[in-house]
Amino acid sequence: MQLLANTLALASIYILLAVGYVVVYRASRVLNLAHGELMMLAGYAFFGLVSATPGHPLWAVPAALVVSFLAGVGVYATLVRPMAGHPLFSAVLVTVSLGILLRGLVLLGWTADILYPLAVSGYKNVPWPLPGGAVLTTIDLLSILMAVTVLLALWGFFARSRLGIQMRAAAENPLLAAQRGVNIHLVFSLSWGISTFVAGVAAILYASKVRLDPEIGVIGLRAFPVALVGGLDSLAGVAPAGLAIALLENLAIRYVSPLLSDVVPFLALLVMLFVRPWGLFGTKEEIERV
Amino acid sequence: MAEPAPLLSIQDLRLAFGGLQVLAGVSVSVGRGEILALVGPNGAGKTSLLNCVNGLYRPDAGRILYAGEEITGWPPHRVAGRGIARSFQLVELFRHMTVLDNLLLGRHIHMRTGIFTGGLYWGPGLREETVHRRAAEEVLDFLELGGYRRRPVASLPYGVQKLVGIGRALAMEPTLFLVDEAASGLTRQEKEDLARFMLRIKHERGVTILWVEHDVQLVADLADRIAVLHYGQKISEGAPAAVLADPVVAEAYLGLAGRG
Amino acid sequence: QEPYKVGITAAITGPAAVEYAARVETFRAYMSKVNSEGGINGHPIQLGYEDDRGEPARAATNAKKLVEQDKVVLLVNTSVSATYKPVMATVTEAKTPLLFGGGVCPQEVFPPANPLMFCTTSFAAQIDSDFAVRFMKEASKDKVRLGTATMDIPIARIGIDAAEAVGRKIGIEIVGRVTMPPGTADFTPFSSKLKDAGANWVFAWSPWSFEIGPYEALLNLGWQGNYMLYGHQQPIDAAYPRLNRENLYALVGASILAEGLPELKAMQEIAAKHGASRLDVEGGVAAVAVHEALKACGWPCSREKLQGAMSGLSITVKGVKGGPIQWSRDNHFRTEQWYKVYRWDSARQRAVTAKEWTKVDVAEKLKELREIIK
Amino acid sequence: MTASLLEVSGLEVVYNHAVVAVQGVSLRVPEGRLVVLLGTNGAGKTTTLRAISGFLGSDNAEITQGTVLWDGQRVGGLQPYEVAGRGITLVPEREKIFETLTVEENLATAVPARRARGESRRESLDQVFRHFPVLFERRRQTAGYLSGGERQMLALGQALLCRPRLLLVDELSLGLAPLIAGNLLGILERLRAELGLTILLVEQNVAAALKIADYGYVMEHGRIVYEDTAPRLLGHADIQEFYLGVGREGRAKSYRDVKQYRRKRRWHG
Amino acid sequence: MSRGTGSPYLKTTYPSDAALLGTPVRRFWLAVFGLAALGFPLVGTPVLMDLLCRTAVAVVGAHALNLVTGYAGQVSLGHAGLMAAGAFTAGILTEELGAPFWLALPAAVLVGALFGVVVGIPSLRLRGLYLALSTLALHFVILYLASEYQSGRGFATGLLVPRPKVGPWTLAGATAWYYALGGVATLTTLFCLNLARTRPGRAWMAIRDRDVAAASMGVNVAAWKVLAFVVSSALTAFGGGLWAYYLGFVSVEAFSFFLTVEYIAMVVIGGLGSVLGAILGATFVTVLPYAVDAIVNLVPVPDRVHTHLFAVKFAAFGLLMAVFLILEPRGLVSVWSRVRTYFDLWPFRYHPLKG
Ligand SMILES: Nc1ncnc2c1ncn2[C@@H]1O[C@H](COP(=O)(O)OP(=O)(O)OP(=O)(O)O)[C@@H](O)[C@H]1O
Ligand SMILES: Nc1ncnc2c1ncn2[C@@H]1O[C@H](COP(=O)(O)OP(=O)(O)OP(=O)(O)O)[C@@H](O)[C@H]1O
Ligand SMILES: [Mg+2]
Ligand SMILES: [Mg+2]
Repeated sequence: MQLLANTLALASIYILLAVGYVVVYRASRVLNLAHGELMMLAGYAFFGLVSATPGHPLWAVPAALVVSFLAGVGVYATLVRPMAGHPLFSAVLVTVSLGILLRGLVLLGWTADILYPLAVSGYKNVPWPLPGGAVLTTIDLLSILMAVTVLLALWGFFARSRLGIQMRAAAENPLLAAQRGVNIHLVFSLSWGISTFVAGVAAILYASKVRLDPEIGVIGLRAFPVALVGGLDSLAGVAPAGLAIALLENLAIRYVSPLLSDVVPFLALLVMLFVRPWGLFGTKEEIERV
Repeated sequence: MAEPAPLLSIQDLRLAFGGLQVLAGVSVSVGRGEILALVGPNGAGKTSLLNCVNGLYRPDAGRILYAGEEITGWPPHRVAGRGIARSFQLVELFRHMTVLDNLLLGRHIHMRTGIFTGGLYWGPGLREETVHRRAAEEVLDFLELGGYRRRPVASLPYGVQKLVGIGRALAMEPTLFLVDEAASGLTRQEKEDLARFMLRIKHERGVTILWVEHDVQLVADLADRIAVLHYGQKISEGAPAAVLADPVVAEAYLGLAGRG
Repeated sequence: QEPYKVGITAAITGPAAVEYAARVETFRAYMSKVNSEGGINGHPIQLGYEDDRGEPARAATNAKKLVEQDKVVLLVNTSVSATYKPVMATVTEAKTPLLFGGGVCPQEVFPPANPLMFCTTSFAAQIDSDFAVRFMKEASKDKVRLGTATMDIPIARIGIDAAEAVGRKIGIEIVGRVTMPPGTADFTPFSSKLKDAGANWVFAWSPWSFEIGPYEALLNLGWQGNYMLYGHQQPIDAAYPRLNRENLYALVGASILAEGLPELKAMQEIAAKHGASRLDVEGGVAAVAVHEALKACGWPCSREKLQGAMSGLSITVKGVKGGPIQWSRDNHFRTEQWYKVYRWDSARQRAVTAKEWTKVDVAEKLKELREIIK
Repeated sequence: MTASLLEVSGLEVVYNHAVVAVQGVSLRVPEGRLVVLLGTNGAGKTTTLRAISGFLGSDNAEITQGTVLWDGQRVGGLQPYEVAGRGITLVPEREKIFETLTVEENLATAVPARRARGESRRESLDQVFRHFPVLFERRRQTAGYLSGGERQMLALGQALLCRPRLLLVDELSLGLAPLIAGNLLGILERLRAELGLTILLVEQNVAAALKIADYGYVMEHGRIVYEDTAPRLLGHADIQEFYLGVGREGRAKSYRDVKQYRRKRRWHG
Repeated sequence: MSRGTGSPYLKTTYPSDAALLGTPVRRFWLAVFGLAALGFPLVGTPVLMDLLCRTAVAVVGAHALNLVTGYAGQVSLGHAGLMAAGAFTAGILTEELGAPFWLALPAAVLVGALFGVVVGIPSLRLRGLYLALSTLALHFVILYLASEYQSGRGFATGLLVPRPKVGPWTLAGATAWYYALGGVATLTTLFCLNLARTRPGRAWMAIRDRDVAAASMGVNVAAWKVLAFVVSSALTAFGGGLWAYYLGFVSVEAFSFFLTVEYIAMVVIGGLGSVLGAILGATFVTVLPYAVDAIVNLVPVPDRVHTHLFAVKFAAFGLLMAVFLILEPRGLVSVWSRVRTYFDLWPFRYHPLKG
């Protein structure tokens, strides 16, 4: 039971992070390797806001999310937009550089010390016993709730507007999409904004549950296989992939070797990739036809 | 009186994608040294047929015999190794390579250079490069592409790219040449050049040609025979004049424009 | 005045900065205090520092620069254990003394010590573990069912191996062990494995995040057992009041601020006065050692002379450690190691002593351990 | 001529900061007319059309001189989607469809430049399917697997859904079977009449194109070398010989006649 | 844009047309460069020499990555793992068997080639990022094995690798290393240049550009893909071996994923699919952090805030890299080719229209 509870809690964080990769990738085929650092930045924004306004911790949550959204749009406008049409590799590397830059800035602003926003806010993360003897904390429950909400909201958003299709079109061939009247820069900024917004949600939850330091960005890297397994351009794939990886990870820790916990799921998924080379729900990106 | 065995003989070829029957039992053969034109409406399955011969698609049923040998289901590189070259409808050149490199790649099957000889570029590696460079230059000369030698193909106009595509196939010194819409997008004048090249390829190099094309006049003038494909089936075959006069063909394929 | 040149390569940024940045700051603050008081034998200390980000390749370059180009008499390493080998390779070629002042003490400083290498920090994976395990057995009325948690770096694994071997030897039941990969995001699955294994004690010996992370996850799971970790002074000082739990034991080789000792307060003031935003005791101890070593070396001080002086040095840091750090010819760790165990008293809101300073004879202990672990 | 909807003057385009592809090109397309652009390969037709519809900043191509006036306003430095938003839609020569999307999704990407009079999206879609029934049959298929001709139909369908005022078509009958190609020219002519569409066409089926066109330009080596009304162009001797294949004697030439292996002078890049 | 090596009309044979140093001007500049390189130890400080030696090692690794990613178009994230494989092979053979370097290095190459087969096989089925993921798996597996070896054999902080010895002579000292590594990097460069302009290079590029068409031209796509991985991995492992000998140690922590990122940065910043690019990129990425350090150090700051400077350097490094990529997304070779075009065309600005 606890195993399932752990799986759900871990999966929800993975899902919240993986969504960000998917949304940006879907719209621009850019792999945002600064996603973890952008998440970290949102965490620090949250911490900064919580400490700056003592006594009003809840107010800091939407404020941090807005900052996070704007950060995403800003990153697109300043760093990614100039890369349009250039080799994707370069764009990906720009995000890597951005990650380094953000880590440096955070070090300057807050030093490398570990911070605990929840302790500052005065709230407590309390365990809730569940039927079956399992335990989840308030924040675990909140993350699960948020993951579900975010997925439903995005799904609704993309299903209702034609934006989803336009994003994929823009990703495949920005010039043609533009010639068809798609405002690609709007589409791209929006996708970056959404991506960092959701990362902000993840950051607030994670920093409240575990900790905040300039290195929490690495969990962004751990959510990356989730996005791949689901199919990098598929929102629908994120949920099953997140659950599957979290479950495999928990199983590996418990029954195989904790040491291999980050490798075992990875290997298992590779096996899956051989069966479905484009991810669980992804679309084939290359057409073999002449 | 025994007919000479055809170079390529396709027997009852069938191919489907999901529910879509692309080839529904097509039989066609191409004699040595002839130009057989394959025409038909869009989506009739012409390109798919070439893809089957060439090994890019694996037919669901049917046989493909080439020079007496069954090549059905062979991988493309093996088919190419037997001397079957092809050009593509959407060009499919190596966009970031130069024209010369594209042609030299056509020489791939005739070369032996491996990692060590290539890496040394000395002795056998160097000699082989020289020999094949000469062959590639001959093709450049033949197609009058010499001036583009060092240009990356992505920067060439469409018409030139079509020619490079033909050159790349010619560099393979094929016995059978599968041509997919070489003339689309060319002006009349360029089509005349193309016609000249194709005739020379046939006569001087003795290459057998299976040619998919939409320009009816071009096909009628150059082909020895025409086969018409319609919804995956062969609806007519024979000498150009007879086929084009066939009312079934006129209705399915030519419409009004054909007679104009 | 011609200065004493000392070089330091440290993980000032990068993933390990959490551990080391404060240490370097304290070290530097102490050095500037010495200089402000007129230096040593009338000569100032010139500190050259380089950031290695915890990357071995950068550490190698830093060492080369400091040793070959800047010609320092002493090189200090305040970084992750991965940087040790490249730095060692350089100092060995150039015959320069090397002080590990902040990270774990490597094999090379224990007897028989490499003549060039010295260590001031308290972290000694195996001996620490041995002491911790014995303490648990002693402190608990019930039978100890021990779970262990460690980060997946070779040196930490060696420490935990020792803990388990000693535990088994003295009749402790080892119920589970989790080795956590460096990128671990969520400690809950690991902790729930330990909880479900029925551990009533858990011992962790790792970089700080990997000690406190599993503990908090255990708390979230409603676990009630006792947790013992190596008490890195700076973070444990912050963690005690924040968590406010009585079952968290910290094994230390140096005092922590939360105990409220006047000597540490004074040290903190010195650090603050010279620009360190926070005090890290291990950084301070390393600085005192360098100070003492240079004093003993006199002027002029060559690398050779310094090494000789260090081999017989005894450093006392009052109020910080239970006893002196004493180096001998073949033991550059120390001849005796002192330990103390804290726990938190939530009624009084301060750290209290669970076990007073206790001496361990290093040479003997090592011999004993070698037998147990085999 | 009436006031022109599109006026290109003195256009110069440079690729890679080094290669001039088009120089001093000026052309006018009046409202509601159909204008054809002829020219040998490499003449710069594609480049001209792309310059009008806008390069994406990164194409390594730039307009170094000249202006493009659309309805009296400059569209020179605009982003392609802004150009599209003003009612200029291009059917490119290559990469004209989104290969990984299905046919239906391809059609859904088009953003109409203007509200149609009382016509819903559904209806315009039906209209496209009426013109190209094959697309309806293949609507759920991934577009990358379409045949060459089907791609062209899809691209045209997409373009029509943008409800342009000016339609730029690069190589209209590229890869289309004669039946469809003939129909298509008819469709264009009808659209022009019904919707007041203005069209600039690059087309190799010169005879058919000139029959429905009003005016034509001939490009060679990056410059406009000749322009005239369609009927006059049809009658021009050089056009007849080089674009229509009519021999000096006024008889249609056969492709077999080229068998003498005559070498023609070529201007290489 | 690749351009002619001088005018073909002045050449009388195809080899001379294809020659690398086809013109006297090129020969002249190469000679100047060569002399400067040979004479450098006379003026270089130890840090500069060390930096150049590390650049030389990086050049070998960058060439290797460039072969598989730049030429054959197969993304590999296993680079650090493969370097580790080479470094550990060398380290373990020396540590356990006392093997001399002339045995250990070839062994490293062999191990690399074997791993190349292992990573190459997924490439037959997976593409792009998904392939990258499988190569990343190899990285983890190799590091896991290495780390087990390290803790299993009690080398917690890594293994020391002694200086290579030939008979009585030991390779030691900055100058000797400089010449040795410089020579190796030059030979590797030549090898890669030659591969790129002969049949293997063309086959790889064809697969990168359009594999279906390549297959139709008779290229055995599967075999050549795997071969690309094998050659690249062997060369990578060789680079790893050099690394181990030069730095004098091996340990798992030295081969983190970040090393892979650095190598990818090298080939991208240099310009993918260009031998010159790999060299320029390797130099840029190796030297940049130190250049940043040097520049930041010029700013006088009070002693007490000195430790904060490192965060500034860290951030500045990221910023500079981002700015460079935005200004030059096609890499250093594109700067190079622009400069050349400029001089080729001078006094004109553009190629005039022909015809
Ligand atoms: N790999 C594939 N997957 C799915 N459908 C395919 C595939 N290849 C071809 N088709 C379908 O098969 C039909 C025949 O295609 P093919 O390319 O052979 O036509 P064609 O005769 O060459 O037409 P065109 O003259 O337009 O090029 C088309 O409707 C196409 O959509
Ligand atoms: N990306 C590019 N880089 C460099 N030069 C280019 C590029 N694209 C086109 N060119 C050059 O610009 C000139 C005009 O090309 P364009 O494609 O406009 O001709 P076109 O008239 O459309 O020819 P076609 O009928 O063959 O399509 C040619 O000389 C071509 O080589
Ligand atoms: Mg076709
Ligand atoms: Mg064109």
